[in-house]
Amino acid sequence: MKKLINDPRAVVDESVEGFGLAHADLVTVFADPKYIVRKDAPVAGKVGLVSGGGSGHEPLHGGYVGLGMLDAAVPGAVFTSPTPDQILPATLAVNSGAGVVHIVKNYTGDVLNFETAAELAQAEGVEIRTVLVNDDVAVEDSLYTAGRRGVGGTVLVEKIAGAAAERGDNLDAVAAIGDRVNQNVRSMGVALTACTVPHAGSPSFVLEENEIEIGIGIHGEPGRHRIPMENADGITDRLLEPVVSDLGLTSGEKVLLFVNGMGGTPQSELYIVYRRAAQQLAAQGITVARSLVGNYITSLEMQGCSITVLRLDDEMTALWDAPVHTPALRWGV
Amino acid sequence: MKKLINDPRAVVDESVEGFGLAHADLVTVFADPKYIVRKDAPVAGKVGLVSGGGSGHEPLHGGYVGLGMLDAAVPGAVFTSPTPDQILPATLAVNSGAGVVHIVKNYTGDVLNFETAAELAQAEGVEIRTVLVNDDVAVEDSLYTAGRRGVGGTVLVEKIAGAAAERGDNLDAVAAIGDRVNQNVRSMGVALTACTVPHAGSPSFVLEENEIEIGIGIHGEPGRHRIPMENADGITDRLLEPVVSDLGLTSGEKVLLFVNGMGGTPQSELYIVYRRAAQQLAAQGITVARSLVGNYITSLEMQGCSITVLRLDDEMTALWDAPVHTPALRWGV
Amino acid sequence: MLPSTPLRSAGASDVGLDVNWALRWLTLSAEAMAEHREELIELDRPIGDSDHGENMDRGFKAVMVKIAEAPPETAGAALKLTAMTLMSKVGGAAGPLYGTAFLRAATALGEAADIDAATLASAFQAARDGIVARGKAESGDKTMVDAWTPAVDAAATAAGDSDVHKVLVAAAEAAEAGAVSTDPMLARKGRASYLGERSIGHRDPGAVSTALILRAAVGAAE
Amino acid sequence: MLPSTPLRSAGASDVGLDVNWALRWLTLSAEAMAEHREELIELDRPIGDSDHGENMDRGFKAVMVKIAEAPPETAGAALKLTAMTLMSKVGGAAGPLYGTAFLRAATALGEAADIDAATLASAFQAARDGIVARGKAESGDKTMVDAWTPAVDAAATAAGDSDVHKVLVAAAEAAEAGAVSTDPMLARKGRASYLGERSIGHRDPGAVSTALILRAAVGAAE
Ligand SMILES: Nc1ncnc2c1ncn2[C@@H]1O[C@H](COP(=O)(O)OP(=O)(O)O)[C@@H](O)[C@H]1O
Ligand SMILES: Nc1ncnc2c1ncn2[C@@H]1O[C@H](COP(=O)(O)OP(=O)(O)O)[C@@H](O)[C@H]1O
Ligand SMILES: [Mg+2]
Ligand SMILES: [Mg+2]
Ligand SMILES: [Mg+2]
Ligand SMILES: [Mg+2]
Repeated sequence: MKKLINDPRAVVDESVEGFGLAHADLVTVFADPKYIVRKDAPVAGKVGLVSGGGSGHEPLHGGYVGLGMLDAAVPGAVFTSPTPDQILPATLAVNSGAGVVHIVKNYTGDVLNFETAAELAQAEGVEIRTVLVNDDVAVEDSLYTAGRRGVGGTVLVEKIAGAAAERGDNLDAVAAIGDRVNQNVRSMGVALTACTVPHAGSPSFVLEENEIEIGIGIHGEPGRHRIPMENADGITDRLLEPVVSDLGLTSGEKVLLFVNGMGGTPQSELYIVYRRAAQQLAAQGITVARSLVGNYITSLEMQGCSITVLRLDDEMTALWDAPVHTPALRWGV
Repeated sequence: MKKLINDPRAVVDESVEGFGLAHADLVTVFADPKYIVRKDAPVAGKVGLVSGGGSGHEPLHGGYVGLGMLDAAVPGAVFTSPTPDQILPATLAVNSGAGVVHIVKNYTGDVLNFETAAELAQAEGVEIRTVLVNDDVAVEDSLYTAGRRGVGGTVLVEKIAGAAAERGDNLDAVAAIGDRVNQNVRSMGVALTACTVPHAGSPSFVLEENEIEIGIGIHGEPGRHRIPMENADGITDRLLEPVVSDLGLTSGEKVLLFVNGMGGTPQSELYIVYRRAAQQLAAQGITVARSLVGNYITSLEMQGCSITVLRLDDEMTALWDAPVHTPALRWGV
Repeated sequence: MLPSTPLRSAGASDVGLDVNWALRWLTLSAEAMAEHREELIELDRPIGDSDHGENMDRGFKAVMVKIAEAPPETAGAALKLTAMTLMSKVGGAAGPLYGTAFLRAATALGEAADIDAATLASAFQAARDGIVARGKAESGDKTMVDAWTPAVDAAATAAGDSDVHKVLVAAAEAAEAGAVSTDPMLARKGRASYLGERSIGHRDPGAVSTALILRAAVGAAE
Repeated sequence: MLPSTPLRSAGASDVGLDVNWALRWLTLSAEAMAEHREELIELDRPIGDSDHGENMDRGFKAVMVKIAEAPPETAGAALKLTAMTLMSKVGGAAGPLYGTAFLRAATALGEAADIDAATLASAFQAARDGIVARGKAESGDKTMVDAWTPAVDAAATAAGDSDVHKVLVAAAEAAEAGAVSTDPMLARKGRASYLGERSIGHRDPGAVSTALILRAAVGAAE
């Protein structure tokens, strides 16, 4: 394991501290319990947005704290959900009285910890709504399992719900638009290499030189199928097809196409994947109206990518275009 | 070699094509000869800015084409300088009559190819100035060698000279501010792992599990020293010290601190490096007035980072803050 | 894989369990988490995300610190402190689940200075029910419930003899067997469920940590 | 490492070189670049950026296409077409340097239908001077100049005999020895110079490609 770190157990502490120093104009970082808050929080009259999860997915979530997106982010240990004693103060810090939306990726740990924090916050008089993100088509959705994971769609939920909160939507409306994004977004990922959790010290799984893992999650957890290496176009087709069919996209619809890097894959390769995906969508009569390409929700240094497609309507498009000013996503301001 | 590519020889073609599709609102991509031009080029009355170099350093340079930065970028094969037959049409396409500045990283190949293109452009009546970037303190500067390489400082030269051109500075003034940035910027990098050039098929050098390469360039060319792995703080000190001392920074000065990822290193690690660098500068009474942390000039999937420090004055600071709207850098708009 | 702690032949069958037992239990649990940290990480690697050992070790280390700062005066208070600490330090799925388990057990113990066999068995039952209430896993879903449920059943049966030591041993042995029983299961809850068929053939890390904790409870009574 | 092409004993010492020789030279050069692509990449790996073989192969393949599209009528025209193509297809340091070399050589040949020994030697001289003018490397800097300079000197000496074949052989042999001579040199130009002392003990890839090209010129005259 070769990493630019000091003590493997201090990785999150030191990284978040550095993040706070680099973005002191946008965010305030609290060390213990650890959470990151928008500089001007709570914003009077505005619904607060809090997300969080295990660390190792940077820029998610801390990188999305700021105008037009999250009010607070709660980083757990690497790949480990944060705890209620972090989520609660973050929630209280961003509550202006208009209530707080928790954006939670659907993992047992995240769900349980946010659930507890929500109960505690409600006990303190804060109205809470929870938007659960579960966009990963690699996982079969079922009442009898933990259900689909939240992956790339999370970034889009945070941006669009964040814009709704910023324009003054009330608590239920912000939660509703978050849910609407979640219902219209699907993702699927691939790993070319594994990643190494600093405190674990060795890779989360082993891929042979000629193997890739289709349907990878963002925690170095294994995917659904392991197949021999293919070229970029073939891999892209494997990721895109289930996304499009699960969404039931048809000719004439407009989408946002998001090609996300897992952390260790160069941007040039993401554009090769984007090219194929855009061509395939075009061939099906689907218009790519908005695009996002880059490392936005990662798995440490994993090589690979995910493809996320969001069915757009006019309101979601306008909210996507609305100004955002965070460490990792910025436009219109 | 596991990469998200199709034909190793089509990597640049397909990647640039995907880039053009994803950013069609900002850039126009020409395929043969290959170059990328700002959508609204030539901008009447504005000095044109052209940069270029081998591919594999994305988002450099294509990602910096747009308002307030480059007018055109010329991508060569991976790690190979582009040729005059690309540079010339790019130069002509962005010439509004106010002349064109070539921003050239100091590598023999880049210098020679841009030199030829400049001659040809001048023969067609276009006034050319060249800003040579050579900020890498890992390489000893000498009249009798190829001199220092252009690395991280290039991004800052492109941003600041781009802002000067955008505000209407004339040809000599734009070149002068570019030179001023170059004179006040220094960088040094480290590799934890090597990268693999697609057409070469195997890593550019071999680092043992416990070795790192200090003073790495951005082409997978070996650095100056190979040392046993150290922790992030130790590595940061090794990179920062020569940068600060070569710049002759003293207490009371203001700087821009740029921690750059080589492509395969997670953002969380870059912030650990940033933290130490910011602390060390603060301890020396140097104020970090501006920051940039992320993958801005890369070496494919290499793991590692570089530290760049720019001594700021008020004008450079204002030009840094000026609006920019490119695929990879955007603010104020 | 599980350590088989040599048992002292049960002697003081009429002796109850007090706060000192609870503190020894937590101390031995913390030692077990530290000692088995790697093993739990390795179990979590193929069907999870390689953090269970790290999470549990971090959590129980924090419990030790809390106990040292303000030593609790009853077994119930000790378990409540443990619950709050695990809840805030473990994270992941295991944190809220174990947190709830210890909280419910603490409530079941109440202020009792001396825990008899029936109270002990009902505390285990409360712990298990708390986990099920939070995590909604059923038996056979390949989770820590598959260690807790047989442990609770065995404890209830053993409680008939009114011998706390027998209750502890029965629970620990059943939990250990329960952990082993997860090997062939197909995971339907937690992170392992994403693997579908590929989860078969691996032991559930949470079931193993449960067995370790219940085994520590035996050691604390020796 | 360098191929030693078996030489036919020089016979037609009074026969000059024409456009067909030039086209064969370029064809054999293209073949050599394809054949030695990997080797040149490997030479460029430790002291460069692993692309010299790829660059040269891409460039000479493009030369072959250009020649097929519009076959040049004189040796000078063939070399000029080569120069322009290498300039636009090779990139890196080698593209402009070889481009300049072939351009200067083409100028030196002029319209000559038949190249005599003296003209040939002076064309080599012009090529070398072009490289030095562009790249500003001196002998001993560990670049292609260390193959070209001995080749030019040997060609000048051999030209005294007015035997073009001898001139070609002398140039090729001297270039090959020159390439080998770069092994112990410390690089002072090009990418290898960044390595300082660590460049010692490696052969310069550009010097090797120069030797291959000059060896192809011999083969073309056989
Ligand atoms: N819904 C659930 N009900 C009961 N136990 C569960 C549930 N989900 C997960 N677990 C337990 O939690 C363990 C994993 O804990 P841990 O690795 O610390 O958390 P995470 O899965 O969030 O990384 C599993 O081995 C399993 O025993
Ligand atoms: N200044 C120079 N003068 C002469 N030859 C040079 C000079 N710089 C580099 N070279 C030659 O170019 C070769 C490298 O070519 P190539 O690998 O294609 O380009 P790059 O170094 O740009 O990757 C070197 O081996 C050397 O022979
Ligand atoms: Mg976890
Ligand atoms: Mg090169
Ligand atoms: Mg886990
Ligand atoms: Mg090279």
